[in-house]
Parts: sequence; structure tokens; C-alpha cells
Amino acid sequence: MTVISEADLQGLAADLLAAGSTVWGPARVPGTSRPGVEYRPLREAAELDLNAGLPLLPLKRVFLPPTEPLFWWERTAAEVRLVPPAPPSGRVVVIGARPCDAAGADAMDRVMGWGCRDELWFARREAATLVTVACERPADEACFCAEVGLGPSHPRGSDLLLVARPGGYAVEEITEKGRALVAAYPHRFREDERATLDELTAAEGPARIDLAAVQRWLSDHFDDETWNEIALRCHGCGACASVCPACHCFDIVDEPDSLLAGTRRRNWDSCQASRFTVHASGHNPREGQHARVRQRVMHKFQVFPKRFGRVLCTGCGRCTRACPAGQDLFETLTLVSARALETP
Amino acid sequence: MRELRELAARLLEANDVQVVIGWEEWGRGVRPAFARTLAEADRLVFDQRCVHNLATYLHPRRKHIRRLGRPAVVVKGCDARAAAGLIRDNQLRREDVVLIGVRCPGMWVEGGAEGLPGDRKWADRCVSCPQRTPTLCDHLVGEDGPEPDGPGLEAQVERLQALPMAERWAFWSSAFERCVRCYACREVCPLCFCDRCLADKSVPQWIESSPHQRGNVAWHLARALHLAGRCVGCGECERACPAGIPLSILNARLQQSVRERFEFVASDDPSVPSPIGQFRVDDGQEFIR
Amino acid sequence: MAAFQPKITAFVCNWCTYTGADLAGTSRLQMAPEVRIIRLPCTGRIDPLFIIKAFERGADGVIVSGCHPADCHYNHGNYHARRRFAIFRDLLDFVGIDPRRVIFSWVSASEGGKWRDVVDGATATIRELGPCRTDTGDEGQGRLACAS
Amino acid sequence: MARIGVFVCHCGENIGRTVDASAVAEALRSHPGVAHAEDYRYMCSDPGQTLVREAIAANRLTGVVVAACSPHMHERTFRKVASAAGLNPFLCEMANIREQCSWIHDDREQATRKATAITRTLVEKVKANAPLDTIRIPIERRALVIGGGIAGIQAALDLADGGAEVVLVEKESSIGGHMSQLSETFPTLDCSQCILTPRMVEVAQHPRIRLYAYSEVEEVSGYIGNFEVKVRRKARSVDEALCNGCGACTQACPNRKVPSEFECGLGKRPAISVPFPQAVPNLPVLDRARCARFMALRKGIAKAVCGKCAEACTRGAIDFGQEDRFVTEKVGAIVVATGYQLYSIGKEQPEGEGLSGYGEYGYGAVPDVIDGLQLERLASASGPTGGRIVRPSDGRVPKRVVFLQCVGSRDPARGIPYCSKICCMYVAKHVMLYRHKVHDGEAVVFYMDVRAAGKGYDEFTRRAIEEEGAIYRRGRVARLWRDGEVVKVQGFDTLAGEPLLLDADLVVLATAVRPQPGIRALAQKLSVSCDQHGFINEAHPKLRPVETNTAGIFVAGACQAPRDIPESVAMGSAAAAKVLGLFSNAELEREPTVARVDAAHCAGCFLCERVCPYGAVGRREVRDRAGRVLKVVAEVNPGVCQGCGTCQATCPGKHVELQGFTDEQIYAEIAALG
Repeated sequence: MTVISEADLQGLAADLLAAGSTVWGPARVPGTSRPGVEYRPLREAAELDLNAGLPLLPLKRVFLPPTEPLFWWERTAAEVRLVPPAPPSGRVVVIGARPCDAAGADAMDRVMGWGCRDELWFARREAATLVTVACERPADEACFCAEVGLGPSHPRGSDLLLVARPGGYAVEEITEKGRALVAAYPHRFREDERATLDELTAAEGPARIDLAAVQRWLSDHFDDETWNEIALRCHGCGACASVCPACHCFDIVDEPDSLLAGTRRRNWDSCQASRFTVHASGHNPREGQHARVRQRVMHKFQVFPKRFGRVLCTGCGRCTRACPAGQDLFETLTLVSARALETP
Repeated sequence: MRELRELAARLLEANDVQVVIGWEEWGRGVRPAFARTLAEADRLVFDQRCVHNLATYLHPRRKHIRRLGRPAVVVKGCDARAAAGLIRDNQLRREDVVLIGVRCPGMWVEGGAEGLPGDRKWADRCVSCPQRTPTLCDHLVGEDGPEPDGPGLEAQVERLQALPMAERWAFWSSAFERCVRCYACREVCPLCFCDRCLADKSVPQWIESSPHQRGNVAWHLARALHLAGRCVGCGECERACPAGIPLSILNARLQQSVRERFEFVASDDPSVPSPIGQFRVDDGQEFIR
Repeated sequence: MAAFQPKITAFVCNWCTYTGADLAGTSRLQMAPEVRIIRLPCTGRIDPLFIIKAFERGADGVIVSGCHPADCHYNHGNYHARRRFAIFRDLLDFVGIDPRRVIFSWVSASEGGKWRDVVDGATATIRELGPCRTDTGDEGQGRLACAS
Repeated sequence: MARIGVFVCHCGENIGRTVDASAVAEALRSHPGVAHAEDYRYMCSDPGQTLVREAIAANRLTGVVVAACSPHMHERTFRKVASAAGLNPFLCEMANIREQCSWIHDDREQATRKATAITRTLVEKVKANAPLDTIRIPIERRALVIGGGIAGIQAALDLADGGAEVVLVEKESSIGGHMSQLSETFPTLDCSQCILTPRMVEVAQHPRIRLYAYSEVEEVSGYIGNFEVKVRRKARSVDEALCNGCGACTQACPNRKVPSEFECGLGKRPAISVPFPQAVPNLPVLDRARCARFMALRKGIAKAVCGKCAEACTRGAIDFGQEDRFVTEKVGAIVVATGYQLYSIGKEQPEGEGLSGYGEYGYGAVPDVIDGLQLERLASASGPTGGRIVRPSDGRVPKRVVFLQCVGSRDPARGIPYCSKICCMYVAKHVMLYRHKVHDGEAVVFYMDVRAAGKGYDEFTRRAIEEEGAIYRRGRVARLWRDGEVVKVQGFDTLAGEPLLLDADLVVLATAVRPQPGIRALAQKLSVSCDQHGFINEAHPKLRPVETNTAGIFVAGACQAPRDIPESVAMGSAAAAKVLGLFSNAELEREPTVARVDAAHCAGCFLCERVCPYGAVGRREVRDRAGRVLKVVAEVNPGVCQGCGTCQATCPGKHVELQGFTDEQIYAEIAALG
């Protein structure tokens, strides 16, 4: 079994940085109002902090930046000239991704490749190697990855999966990209036949939600009083979408940079924003917060599974942690699941 | 607690109100609750974890709350100031709501401090609170607690103000850089009641919606400016911010500014007009040549 | 390196400062050429958003000028403006944007000379402070320089 | 797609010398949205205007920028040209490349570059301009005149003679104002009443003047051309329709010891009285504070103790139960002519005015120290002494009268820094009146300066000194006090450099002129502004002296500043002329650069209402189809709005837009700089 020590993992980060790669990993952020780590492009390997639990914000910004240019334009009296952005280049390695984040990126691959292929997304995906660290224990009671078909050491979306052992990690090579990384830095890894790769499981009992039942109930209950109840305390702030590793709605805007030139950009957006669906006429088909809360649940647990065969949720629990009003997605799912099982 | 629950029950029973907005226990602490039955009223709680500003639910924009009927809302000092702000700015009629004041002991937030249970400390804003016990209320319940202590927001404002300008810029530009423009700060703000926010207006686009430095600086300056003389210091914006931008410090600086320049402190007296929208002939103009 | 040519946007009221600037012209007072005037009815119409936007669109400095207190054509637009700008200035200072880049002044219709002094003074100040840049942080294109 | 025309003017050499106008036109020609650009030597000349007009038609232009002089010079000219070519005039803008470019720079290259940038900025603005239509407002051709002194009388008569209906509101029971109290007038010494009373009678008899005496303006709403005024008609306790002014009630009243306001306390009147014999209207007022019947009622004595006046009245006109009544009048214009009052040197001063009294003059408690109006009453043939100038204390004829000018006036320490203007003249007049009546009397005048600018004014003061032998002492009086029979006056003659201590029999103080009490409350009702002393602000100190900043409201006489009679009359006539000018139009045309609220997004916080200097913002209920109120939004009255735009800068969501200076237009200008 391949293993890597804590020191070597940091060393690997240092090697990659020295070789000119961009290395992302959980690191402390100064100047914020809350403690914890975030995925950051590391300036030095020592910033890497793998013991501070689940980063506050998801990994998705590595592949889908909060804002990115789609092209630049320049106008003259006669024409409009378009300049596309240079394709993302250079190797990116993420060290210390969590399984729920890796799975989130994998879920978003479905959408980004559906119909037309999102070149910017896939260029970043292909340039990146995800070195995931399995969770030894849930970050807190908001975690529910096991309930959505994943788990604390689920390999989906990862290239390498590290599972903690005393002094370091056992390394499972999931993809070719992962294997290539190990091969490129052999001095950082070693073999240890005593090491085993134990699958980590959530310590909970039997599954509390039945995803199939949830999907069924949702299909039949678009108009239901339950939505009003669920949405009562929701402010529509959209923090849930910002912190979700799988939410991917975006807005496209044109911004002038000077009188006759500007940028078309793609920016994160959220279905929870009250004006998200406002038509040019002023009509809003999703008038009312209950409609927007419903939209989010429907999309993740009914529409997405119907189209792609899995839910658009990795159970990271960030939406519940981030909600300033105490909205609890798992609670909602439990409720829906129970309703579904009550009414066959 | 008993006092609060009994009062809520009385109000519901008398059909004086149809919903009491307070707090309830849940898996991760406490959260806003909407008690419409006596059983629900009996689950209401109030303690140092009840950070949420429930006056936000009184916005005219919260149509789904209005549909529940006439509300009673449990208010701490800052929440009462927010309710007063809504009344002052014609967003709420006093007679349309019953305000249940609680003698606020100050809120606890994450972070270790001596003498408090667990990994807790007094919220900075509560140390700086001008008035924890509301006067704008129809009922007043609860008991006074010990005086919160800690550095308070002013200390943080002073600390930043003492830095060289370039370091202040470094602090704030790196904070604003983290903003993804989810506008959670705006949506949870009890005083951000515009039907359509300036930031959502695209003709013209004063505030670029992109979360780059240009757009973020414009947004945060405009947000802070619009709250000058209106912010009640409830800290909801900062609490809601998924990126942890220390908005309370920015707000506190501008409230200091209106206090020093215009002798205005946001109180829970809705009859005192906010300083923006009026003037004094002898307002200071040391910056104008 | 070419000498730095600052860009300065001036927001002025129609009745006092704009007329004062006209008077400076009628009096043939020579002044620095970097200031571009945007005429508004009253300082009361001037929104801090204008100033923010001017910086975004490449201004290195901004002048805001209108009628002296008690002289406002609209009675008290300038008093409201004064409050707004006082707060705005405190805010700029607090987030570390040099408030010297925003020059506030009262220039009456008869103060052509004062307008010239404001223009020349602002130009000198901004020249000393150097260029002001705003950034979108886009990689690879180098279209906008980083904040300096 | 915008098709903008750019017209660059050389203004002969004025622009052409430093700005290469052809290069500016050339640079703009390739600017997106510009369909036509050319330069010409004199764009404002007839051929120049023709060129613009023809280019608009030939190129189907959607907007025009004339790069030339200041918009203050020729914006109107070129907007007319645009209009003549069928283009909305508000789609034409001026780029100021003369006053703000060619005249202030000498480097041709730099100036040309700047002129190009200025023109481009306006091109970008005009792309965002919207066609605007002139606002037309109907005009109610009736005027309200507030105050029935000489200024108000003059205004009312000129208006009525000019064909307008007039409502004249006077708070006292008779019109006439302070002029009716004066004995003679400077500089002609003609009798005040003799020239005034015929004018008062004219008012009363004029078919187009409705006089509300003993009335006050309670509320004013509306705007130019369309004001609605609520007038409080105070209860006289006399039925105006029945009373024929015979005076029997006055004769019958047993209480004859009420100090007369008209006589400045020097004479007495009954509890029911007319202020003076020539009063217009000649109707008495029952002073309920002094009437025995009402005093008894207040003490709880139910039985009516006195009713002598009612018994004496043969027409049954006395109405003890009368109450204040309210009438509402619709008017198109308002003239404010509320006049003045004299400053008092007393200890008690009105609150909030920053005034203080004169302790060194005994706070007005020294007998035989009177003010100018009191001397007028003493000198008046119809006054309490029948025209004999005597001491109020003992009725003796004073042999030495000391006059003090500038009491309060020009004394910032007392709160009045301004000159009261009329005192120098009336003191000279008082000296003459005194000397004409007391031939052996001595008149001493303490003055700071003698300000006698006016036709025949200086000659008048010279006469007082040279012919009447008045002793003018330059200096102020430090102290005066009672010493036995005389008033000691301690002063200093700064010209002679000698201290003075005089024994005066009578001291007359020329106290400062102040606006009437209640002026600030009235100004607030009218939405006009006052200066720090309470005088109504005129719209422009030189060019708009009788207009206020609120359209449709004018000002005349001493409520605007200290004024003498000729000036008050001139202002009354001027205000009347302005009102008649306004009324000569069937409709009022207003620039459409006014604010407009986006009701769909207005959150109804009404900050705009708070900041509007003109009270132009009102509230409107938005209802659904079933008639339920959905929300209350702000609404701007285009007739009242003057277009400052403070509302828009204040509105947090920018849901009120100033037409002609919209956010989109300003944004475009800012963007054009980048």
C-alpha cells in the first residue's frame, strides 16, 4: 500500500509550487469574522492546514470562478471586435480536498458536459488533480454525505484519496492523473505493506432518508402547503447556494471597461435571489420565497436525478451551517422522505 | 422563559395576534420560530444564543410572513431599533405589530472567553450596544444579565483607523476580494427594504454585479453608505456573510461618523428622524474648501 | 516615462460653480487642462455613486463643487449634499482609499479665480498622489493594472 | 440606433484660435453613433442655424450636440433650432468648448484634445436623452395677498385694476398696517393718513378684491397656478353682515381702560372697538380677553354680567357665541406682504432668534423712554394727545428730546447685525415734527452714520440739522437711567472726542426693524425660506427681488428686509406686475426637467419627501383591481418640482429620476471619460 507522511505531503505541495504549479489547499484566512480554513491558492506549502475540518466554502471556485471573462469586445464606428480569453493553462493540484467537494465537482461535470460542452470548465477540470483527504469523523452534526450515497472516504471525483493513519496517510490511486502525480514525485511516497485502506463509514445507523421516495414525493407535490412551512424562516439570502459544492447557476453580464470596450463575464448566481427569474416584463414566475426554496430542493432531488441518475447534493451540510435563519436541508429531506413513506 | 411562553400563549389565545415570532431549539442551537398554536408557543425560548434579528420578518417584502396574520415579534434592543427603523421609514405601521421586548443579556458567539460556558465569547456588538433593553415594545419580559465585556466594535474601528492608509486598504481589499456577491448581507438586513436594490438595477449599472475588485468595492461602499444613520448594529449582515467579511466594523465606523458629525444614534424611538434627509446649516465642512 | 497626465472628473452645479467656471473662461484665466466637467442642476443631485463610477472608469481624482452654504439655487440641496459627502469621505478614508482624491469645494458664480485655484490645486494634488487604478483581477490579459 | 449630429463652432477666433474645430469634428465623425459632424465659423449665426436645421433633416438625426459656448449662452437658441427641424428640443445638448476650454488654455494640441473629449462626453449623454414635453399647468387667475399694509394694499389694487381677482388677508381688524399709525411721512412731510386712507377705501370698494380682515392664513397647499388656501376668519363677536359701523357698542362699553395697541399703549380703548376712526372695514372687534362678560364666564360666573354693547346695538349685530370660521380660496399666485415689527429692548425676547435686550437702557422700564412709533402717535393729530408731544409720565412738554439711532440695529451682540434702513430718515422727521411743535425745544440725535440715500433724503436730513437746529452727535449711548424728573443719558461723541452726560426730558429709541412674529410659521406653510433673521428670502438678491424660491409666491415690503414706504409700494407694484405677467398666460409652461417616480419599484420610504425643498413630493396609494391598497408610493408634482434632483441622490434604490439629468445620462457622461 502506498503511503505518504504528513511532512511529505507538505513537501509535495512545496515541490509542486517550486515546479510552477498552482496548488490549492485548506489554509487559514486572516481578516475574516469567523475562524476556520478555506481552499486557497497556496503561496507556500506551510500554509496547508489539513486538521481544521471542513473548509467554510466549497472547492467549486477552482473550476468555476465566482467571476470570469467569456470574451472582451471593442467597438469602432464600423465593427465590433471580439477577443476570447486565453484558455486556462498550467497544472493545478488540489491537496486536501474533501470527498464531498470532489463529488460536487463530479456532479457538475454532468451539467457542464450536457448538450454543449463548457470548454472553460473542462479545461480547468482537466488541468487539475484532486488529492482528497477522507474525513475521519463528520465535521459536525450537519454532515449527511452517507445519506446521499456518498461517504467520508467515497472516491467519486478524486484522483488520489488519502486516508489518515498515524503520522500520515494511506494513498489510494483512483485515476490515471492520480497515478501520474505519484509517479512524478516518487520520493514523497513510499510503500508500506502493513498499511491498509479501510473504508470509513459514517457512524450513524440505517439511512434516514429514502432518496427514491423523496424524488417520487417531489414529483407529485409541486403545489403543496408544505413548501410554505419549509420556507417560512428563509430570508432568500442565497448563502446556501454560495457555499454549495454543487450549485452552479450563473449569470452572464456585459461590463464596459472603457467607452468603447468591455467584457462579457460569467458570474455566480443563485436561484434563491428574488430577482433571479424576473422577466423583462416585470413578471416573476417564482414570486414568493416558498417557490424559490422549492426550486432548490426540486432541482437537487427531483430534476437532476431524473436527468443524470444521481442527486445534486453531496451532503456536506454547508447550506445548513451557512444559513442565518436555521434552514436545514437534511431536516427538509427527512420530512419529505417521511411524508413519502406515509403516503404510498 | 415561562413568562415569554405564557405571554405568547395569552396573545394567541386572545387572537390579538395570529403568530408569535420568536426562537426555538433545534439541532444546531436556536433558530427563528413562528408559533401559531399554544403548543408551538410553549416551545419558544430566549437566551444568549438568540442572535437572529426577527424584525427582518416585518419587511413588507416578507409577504409570506404577512400572510400569517398579525404578528407579535420578540425583540432585543437591537431588534427594537430595527423595528423603529422600519416604522421611521414608513415600512411598517406600529399598530400592525405587537412587540414583545426582552431584557437582552447580550449574545454569545464562537470564540473562547473566560467565565463563559464552552467555546463562547460576548459578541462585540453587544459590548458596544447602546441599549439592550428595548423601550419600543408593548410587553417587556426577561431579566437583566451581567454586563457583557470585551473589546467591543469601537476598539476594532480604532485599531484599523490607527493603521496607515495603505494597510487599511490592504485589510479591506482582501476582505472585499472574498465577496461573491450573494447579497446575503442585504437580504438579512432588517433595514435593507428597497423593493429593488440599486445593485440589481442595470440601467444604468452603477454597481457592477461581478465579484471582482471593482464591483465589490462599489457594492460595499454603497451598502455601507445606505446604512449610515440607519444601521442598528444587529450584526446580521456579518453573520450571514458566507465569506466572513467583517461588515460590522464598517457599519460601526459609519455609525461613529453620524454620531460625531450629526449627533445621531439609532435608537428605538421611531419619531427621531435619521440624519440623512435632514441637515443643519452649521454642519461641519472642514473637508470643503 | 511620459509625465503622468491625471484624469480628473468634476461634478458641479449649474448655478454656481458651472457659472463660475464660465466666468473663469470669460476672464481668460489659464488653468490646468486635465479636468472634465459634468454639469448637474445642484450638488444635491450628486450621488457618491457618481464618484465611485468615475474612479472605476479611470478618473484619478474627482472634484465636487457647488454653491456656498445659504446660496443654493434650490434653497438647501447643497446642505443635503454636504452631509452625504461628509459620510462618504469618512468611509473612503476608513477603507483606505485616499480621500485627498476627492476634492470638495464651494465656488460661487462670481468666483472664477477660486475655480481656477480649485482646478490647479486638484491637478497638483492628483499629480502627487499618482494614478488610481481599479481592477477586475482577470488573469492573463493585463488589461487593467493592479491597484497601486 | 443613435444618429447623432455634431456641430463644432469656431466662434470666429474665440474657439478657433486655440481649438482646431475641424479636428474635433473629424475625431467625432468616426465615433460610434455619430451620423454627421461638421464645423462652422459662427454656428449661432443665421447661416449657422440653417446649417444645423438642414443637417438634422437631411441625416434624420436623433440627437444634436453643438460644441460651442456655454449652455447658459446658447442652449435655448439651439434647442429652438432643433425644435424647428422637428427634433425634440431636449435631444439637443451644448458642449462647452469656449468658456471651459478655448478661453482657459493656450496649448492648441491640448485644448483640441480636451474639446474633443468634452464633445464626446455630450455625444454620449445625448444618446441617453429622452424627448421631453413641456409641462402645461392651468392657472387660477386669482391672487392671494397676505398682509394689508401699504405694500399689500398696493399689490392688491394693482392686481385688481389689472383685471385679476384678489383675496386680501389681514390679521388685524383693519387694513392700513404701520403706515396708518404714522403722523407724517419723510421726505415730504405729507400726512400719512391723508395719502393712505383713500387707498384703503379703494380696497374696500373694489369689485375684484375680497377682503378678509381679522383673518389669518391657516394652511396652504398646491403649487403655482393652483394653490388652495385655508383662511381662518377669527371671531369678532360681531356679525359683519349686520354691523353698519355706527359705533354705538363702542360708546356703550363700560370698560374703557384697555391700552390701545394702535396707540402703542399711549391711549386707551374700550373692550369692543375699532382701532382708529378710518378703519377699513369699519367693524369693531370684541376683545374677549378684556370684556367683562367673557372674563366673568371664564371665572365660572354663569350669569351674563354685562351685555351693554348688545343692548346698544340697534341691529342685533353683537354675537357673543361667534366662533372662528374657515374659508378655502383657490388662487394661482400669492404675494407675501406681512411687514415688520419693532425690536423691543426688553429683557424678554422671542425664543430661538438669538436676540437680547438692553440692560443699560433699563430694559424699556424707564418712563419717558419711548420708541419711534410711539412718537408718531404723540405727534399725530388723531393720536391720544391730539398731536401734542408730551411726556407719557407726567404730560409735560419735553424741552430736550434725545434721539438714539441704531438701537438693536447694526449690533451683532444683540443679534441684529443689519441696518434697519428707515431710522435715519424717520429720526430726522421726528426732529422736525418736534421742533415744529415745540419751538424752544432742543433735539439731540446720537447716530452711528447718517444714511440718507434716496430722492430728496439727504436734503431732508440736512434740513433737520441746518434749519431745525438738531444737534447730531456721532456716537452711541452707553447708559440711560431715570434721575428724578429727567432721564440721564450718558454717551460719547466720537467726533468731538468728549464724554457726554445729558439730562433729557424724553428719549426716543429708533429700534430695529424686525419681521412680524409668526413669519417663520407662515414661511413654512408657504414653503418659502427665511434668512437667519426671519426676513423672507427673495429668489435672487438682484435679478429676482420680488420672487421667492417657490414658484408662484412673491414678496413685497418689509417682510423681505427693512423697507420704507416708497420701496414697499414699488415692491407691491412689482409683485403685482409679476403676478399679472403669470396670469396673462392661459397655461403655465414649465421646463420638463422635473423628477418622476418609478411607482413600480418605489418602496415608499419617503426620504424624497423629506429632502424636497419645495414640498413637491406627495403620496399616492397604489391599488389592485379590487381596490385594495397595495402600497403607498411617492409622487412628484411636476408643477411644484424645480428640478434640483436632491430626491434622486437621496433615494436609496434610485427609483425617482430627474428628467434631463437621469442616472443613465450622467452615467453615460462619466463613462465617456474612460
